[in-house]
Amino acid sequence: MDSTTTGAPVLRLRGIRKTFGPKVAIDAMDLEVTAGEVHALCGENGAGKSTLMNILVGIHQPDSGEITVRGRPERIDGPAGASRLGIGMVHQHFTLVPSMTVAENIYLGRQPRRWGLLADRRAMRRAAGELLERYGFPLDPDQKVGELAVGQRQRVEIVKALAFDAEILILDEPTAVLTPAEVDELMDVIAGLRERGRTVLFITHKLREVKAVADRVTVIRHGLSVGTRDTEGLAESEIAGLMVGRSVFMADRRQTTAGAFDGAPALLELDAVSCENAEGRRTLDEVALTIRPGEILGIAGIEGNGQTELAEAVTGLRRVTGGRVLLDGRDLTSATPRERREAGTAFIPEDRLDRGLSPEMSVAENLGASNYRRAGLVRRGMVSQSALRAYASGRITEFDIRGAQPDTPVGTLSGGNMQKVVVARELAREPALLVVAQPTRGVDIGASEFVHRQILAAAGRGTAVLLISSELSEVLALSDRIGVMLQGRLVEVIDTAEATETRLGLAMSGATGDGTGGPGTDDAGGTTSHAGTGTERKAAS
Amino acid sequence: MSGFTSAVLIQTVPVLLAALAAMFTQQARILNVAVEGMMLMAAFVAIAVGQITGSVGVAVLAAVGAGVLMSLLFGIFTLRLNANPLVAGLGINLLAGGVTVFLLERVYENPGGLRPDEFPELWSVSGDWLRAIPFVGPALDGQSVIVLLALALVPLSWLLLYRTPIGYAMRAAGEDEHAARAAGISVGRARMTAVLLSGLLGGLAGAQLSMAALHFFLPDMTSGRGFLGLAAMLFGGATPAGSLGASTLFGVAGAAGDRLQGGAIPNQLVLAVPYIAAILALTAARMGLFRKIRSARRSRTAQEAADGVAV
Amino acid sequence: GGESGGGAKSASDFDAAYVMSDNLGDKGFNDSAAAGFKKAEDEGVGTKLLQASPSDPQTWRQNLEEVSGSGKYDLIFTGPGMHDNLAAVAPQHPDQKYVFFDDELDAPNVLSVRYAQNEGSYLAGILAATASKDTTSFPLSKNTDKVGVVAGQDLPGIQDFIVGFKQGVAQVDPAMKVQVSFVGNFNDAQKAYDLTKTMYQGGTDVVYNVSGPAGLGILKAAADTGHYAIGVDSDQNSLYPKNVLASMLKQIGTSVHASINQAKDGEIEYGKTVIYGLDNDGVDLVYNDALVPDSAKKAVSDARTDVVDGKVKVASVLK
Amino acid sequence: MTTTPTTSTTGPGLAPKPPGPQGPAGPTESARRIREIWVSVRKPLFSVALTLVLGFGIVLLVSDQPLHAYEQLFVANFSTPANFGNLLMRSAPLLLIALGIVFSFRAGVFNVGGEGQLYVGAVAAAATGLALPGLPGPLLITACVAAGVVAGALLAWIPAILKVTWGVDEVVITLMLNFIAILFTSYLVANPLRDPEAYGATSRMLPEQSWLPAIPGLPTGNIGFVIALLLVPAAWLLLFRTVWGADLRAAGTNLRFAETVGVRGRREIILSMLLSGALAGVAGAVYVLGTGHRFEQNFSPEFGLIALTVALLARLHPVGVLLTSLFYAAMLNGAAYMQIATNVPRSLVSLLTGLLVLLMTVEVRRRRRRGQAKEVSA
Ligand SMILES: Nc1ncnc2c1ncn2[C@@H]1O[C@H](COP(=O)(O)OP(=O)(O)OP(=O)(O)O)[C@@H](O)[C@H]1O
Ligand SMILES: Nc1ncnc2c1ncn2[C@@H]1O[C@H](COP(=O)(O)OP(=O)(O)OP(=O)(O)O)[C@@H](O)[C@H]1O
Ligand SMILES: [Mg+2]
Ligand SMILES: [Mg+2]
Repeated sequence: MDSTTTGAPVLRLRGIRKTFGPKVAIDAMDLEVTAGEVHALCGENGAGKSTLMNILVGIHQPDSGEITVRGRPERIDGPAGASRLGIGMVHQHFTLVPSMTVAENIYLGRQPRRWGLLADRRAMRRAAGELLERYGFPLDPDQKVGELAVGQRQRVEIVKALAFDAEILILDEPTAVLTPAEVDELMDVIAGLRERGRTVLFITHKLREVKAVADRVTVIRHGLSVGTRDTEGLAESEIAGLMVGRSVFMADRRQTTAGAFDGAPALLELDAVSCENAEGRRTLDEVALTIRPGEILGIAGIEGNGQTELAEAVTGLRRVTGGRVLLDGRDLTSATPRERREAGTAFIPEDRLDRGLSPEMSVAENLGASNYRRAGLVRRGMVSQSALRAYASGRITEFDIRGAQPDTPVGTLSGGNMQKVVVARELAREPALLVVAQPTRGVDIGASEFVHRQILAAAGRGTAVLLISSELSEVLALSDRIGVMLQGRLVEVIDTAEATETRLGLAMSGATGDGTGGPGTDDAGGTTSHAGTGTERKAAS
Repeated sequence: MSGFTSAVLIQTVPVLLAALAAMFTQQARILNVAVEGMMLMAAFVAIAVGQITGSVGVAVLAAVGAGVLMSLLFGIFTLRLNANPLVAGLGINLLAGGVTVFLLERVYENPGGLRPDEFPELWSVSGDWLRAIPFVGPALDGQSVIVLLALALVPLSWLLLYRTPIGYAMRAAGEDEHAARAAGISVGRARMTAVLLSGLLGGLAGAQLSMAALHFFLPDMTSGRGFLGLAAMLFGGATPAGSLGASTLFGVAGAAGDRLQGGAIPNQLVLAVPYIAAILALTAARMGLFRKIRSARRSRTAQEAADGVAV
Repeated sequence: GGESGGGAKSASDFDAAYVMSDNLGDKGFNDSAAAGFKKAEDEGVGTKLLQASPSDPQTWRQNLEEVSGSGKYDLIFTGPGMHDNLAAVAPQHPDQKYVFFDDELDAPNVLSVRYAQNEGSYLAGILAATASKDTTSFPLSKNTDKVGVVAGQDLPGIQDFIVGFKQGVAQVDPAMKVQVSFVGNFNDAQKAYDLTKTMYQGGTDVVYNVSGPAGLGILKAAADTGHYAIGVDSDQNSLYPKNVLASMLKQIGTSVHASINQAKDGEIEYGKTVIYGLDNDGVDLVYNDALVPDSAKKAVSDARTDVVDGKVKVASVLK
Repeated sequence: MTTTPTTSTTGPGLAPKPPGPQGPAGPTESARRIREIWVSVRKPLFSVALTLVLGFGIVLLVSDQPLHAYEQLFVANFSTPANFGNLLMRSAPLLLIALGIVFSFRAGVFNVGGEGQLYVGAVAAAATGLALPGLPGPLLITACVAAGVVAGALLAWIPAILKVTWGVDEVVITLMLNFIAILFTSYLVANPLRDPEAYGATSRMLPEQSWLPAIPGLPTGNIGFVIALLLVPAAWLLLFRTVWGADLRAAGTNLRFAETVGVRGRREIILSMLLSGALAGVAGAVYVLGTGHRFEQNFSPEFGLIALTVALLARLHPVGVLLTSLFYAAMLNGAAYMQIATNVPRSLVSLLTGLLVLLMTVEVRRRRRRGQAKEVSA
């Protein structure tokens, strides 16, 4: 199997069409994948990438079209069928059961049996251990998946997909939730798979990754393939152009001179703010920072180092156990989220389906939430429906929210367009302080660009911005200053001009190169950042 | 003492079976309020069939079959027709009440109940080995097979749930539908299996109720035991051992309540004891769980549970 | 039940309707009444029995209004729980005649019929206490000086049974204890069974069933544990012939049949109340002859004579 | 739709802009509304039709006059003013409880405790009426209704506070509280409130000035129904046209979202439950003041349970609740007329009700599927 000659299509799709009710998700899709290649799929949010891959593993059935696997036309009626054909998939949203162990997850739905009835757990554990070892993943087969970090979970997903000798592995946006170091490791894993003769189909919004690992790339737009190219010698801008049908502005570095905000009064000031979880462990440890009007403070860091807590502490969604939060000199430490919003805070949360939106409610109501009075939609105590609809239509046009009518339930929009709804709602508040977490996670380049522009524009109007992102390029592109979070502490704050990816990367990992950080990281962090933290501490006190 | 233990046991078993019934569906993420109706239907069929055939075995099988049939109906409505499980379950209960009285009225021309003059005795189990079991042994002696079966079903359902592929499938379908589907599990089938299992157990509960001691059927004779089972299951964290513990607690509350009767406390309040116990127990369990969740690493499902969005 | 299917009035020369606040099949009040109607029907009377959910007063009212307004019935019977409804409806139909069971209403077109369940229960108490003491004639007794009542719900009508029973027990032995438990409803036979078993385990010799349908559980518990019980409402002696000593009956069917015949003959005095008690066989204790020896019967019949003669007044919770 | 580069770098203004290309215009707007309503009612209508057909099949089996029976089921309700009044009185408690349920369900709280809240509302109204016999009518009625409101709301507050504080499942708590409330009220009516003159378990009769006046022309209908009717538009406005309603629905669909945009989710959940319990309490008070004139131990044929299905069949919409509760009331009362006029047994009605409840729910979730609807059982 491994020695399939290159050039022979292992997988061929012809005229695949898939509709959801009136919505055409995939129009007439053609795709050819050569055995042994790493094939990237790119396209805007909602272009139909995930849907297409779900068809390949039998989760969806196409309305029409033909799938050929190794030259034979096939009907794939479910993940089990796909697995029989040697197709495995790692989904965009993890498909692991947190309460089950790594081994149990890998063999979920296809456990080896004992006495015909019981699942043979010993065999599962042993086989899982062997698999993990074969792919070089240092994981304990008996550990509960719920206890694993995101990157580790993804490995479980990959092993799960490969467990039954999947020849074709589909990865749907595997890097969206990974840290830079984890992304690099994943790229190595993919390269390793290619060496083992596997075919990899790989969806990503990050063109750098396409260049780094893919042999060929197919771009999808509006459910149609707009072309397949060799990545060799292909410019990122060319892929971007294919994707959105125009050239895109790629935010580079923000052109502010160092020290431009020196001396300006702070809008947001955190004074040794701490949070604890119920076990008493500090998830946020005496964080001190200031942001001035018009300034963008970027926070880089590996996920789980207190960024979420920081955002929630500032927005009042998490109780702080120590320190003070000051907005424009006002002590808001014990203010509720509502009071903070009234005081001028806006928040674009990291997970739009979790905190950002109410999927079942309409676009208009999601846009209107918390803005009704502000936007003058309340007449005589009642929300004027015509005004609300007009308001929503205005935002939809202005923010180019695709596929949305005021009455459309937000949950049916694609990820990028959902994100635009959140951004539109929060910016409509003309906030004094904007807290943004992972603003472009899973968002296509066109939409990312748009969101970036909006953030810059808000700062241009004098909004102080706290930008949290695990995407170093994003932080570097937008921030005036950059702080790094490590184990709940803000270990370094430097001007963007002085920042490089390497320097930030080192600070993020505690300079030991060990992603999870070790006990010795404090000192190491100190050595790279004493200057930055020093000034910041001074500014804060 | 043995009298009390045996009273507790008798009161525990129907609730335990109902709890186990609701547990399977709960693991597959369906709140099963229909256990009450399944029990009622089974209780009726047990007597009706026992009267005709004179055979205990056939009667029990028929009762279980009736429970399964009701659960199938519940499953079709909730899983195939997307009915809200809460309302569909209450609808099943209404239907069971309606059908039993309707049949009593049309077939037996006695809407008040069905009491055959002759009814076969449900097999009971006794023996020295049984009495030798510490604490519960003497109380177990002479109990119906269903009582022993119910107790045996606690480890058996644990085995089914945590050690068999179908158990894995049900739990996965309940915990993360997408994950289950991606693993090639037919979520619909897994859930349906859970629902049918609950019908089986609900059927046993009904058979125990009408066949073990009474040998007759009365309309509404389940009197909320299915709901108590549901509460016990939730209190027990939807696990077999937890369900056993919680059902036993309710059994103790019930038996103790019976002994409080005739005392200074008004009888209506004594009768409320198991329900009050259920509320207190559930709250206490959640308070404990809540603390655990808050201290657990922040995962999304846990957070949802803490926020009371999910059960 | 006997239903004449809404036929026109001409189908029979006398038509009677019974508006219930419960269903048939209670093996008690309604079934007993239904037996009376059946007997009348066999004699050519048109009858219509209207059941209703016991927890739906609005339907009771609706049914009463509907049959009263239809003008089809020569006599309308109604019973427990209907006081307010009848009080509202009867004056609106002054030409319509009513018989009101088990309660009282002062209206010119209503005959009220009451049953002295306290008197019947008094006899049950005498028997229970006698059986408890006399262990030779009643070998299942242990002379524990304890008897009990397992009742359905805590309702005035049910309390009337209980006070009568207690008085009967006290008549035999003032020191004897009477334990009372409530099932909470009239359907949960298993609960009745459990409560009764608990009582027997606590040393009670005889339990009196005041639980309606659920009372079958009481009798079953007596049979399963080898104790005595006293039945109620219908003759339950044959259900468990080794354990049921007697049954306390309210002869509702008899009174229904009698009322219909009196009405046909124009002999009813509306606006009055008739009390069916021990003196006119409206309530009675029927023995299980295999279990109750003549000595015990004698004690009971002496007590009955005292009540009929007015020497003993049985207390009642009802006015 | 071609993609156009977004050039706007200026901040979005707050004033509503004139409607864009897809903005609604006059006639299309009303057409859209009509279509919307049709879409929302056609599935419930289908369920009703299906139930009626199935029910007819059963009546066909058991009755020799199936047509007459079915005619009675519906026509008799409208044949006399008295019958029509009965119909309204039957629907009043359903309507009130179901309106309350709409609020709690919209806020994401599955209040199954309507029955218990109804009972405590009724008993509180009765107790108040008996305690203050000297008050003039309007004042006494107000006091009784207020007592019902408070009692119902208090009972609903228990599961609400348990839910927001510890995430205790409200379904089971409200179910258990139903049993407790009914036992508690039966204690009251057997002891302090008992009418020693009465043969049944009822409270003493309330003073006559507390009885709700009849609707003119409908001797059997009282203004209790009018109260309920007026609450329909009020509930609709509150739910769909006020910011509070939007907040409540936000909390019901995604609590974490609600919290994030500054909705006081916990507060809205508690408020919705208080409102829900209060409305069930009003239903109890209306029953006592309007129909029973005293508290009767078993006065409810599971109004709380039926109201639950009314609310869900109505897709948690107040207008739908009005129509649906009238429909159910017609079914329930019609069944009684059917029994009087034909030989169809009463038990058929409970059978049909069960069937109806089941069939009705089939459509309920359809709409919840859009978006990542959280399941009831989740
Ligand atoms: N189950 C569904 N029901 C209705 N519409 C759906 C469903 N699944 C996907 N869609 C729609 O189909 C279109 C394609 O979605 P898909 O998830 O394939 O996009 P994608 O290319 O993977 O986007 P992204 O980059 O955001 O992941 C979108 O418009 C989406 O809203
Ligand atoms: N079941 C119904 N019965 C009668 N009218 C209804 C019903 N459902 C909706 N309508 C009408 O349709 C219109 C649209 O409903 P509205 O947008 O107010 O609520 P909805 O769409 O039901 O709620 P949601 O916010 O959950 O989508 C309303 O004006 C209402 O009058
Ligand atoms: Mg996708
Ligand atoms: Mg996406």
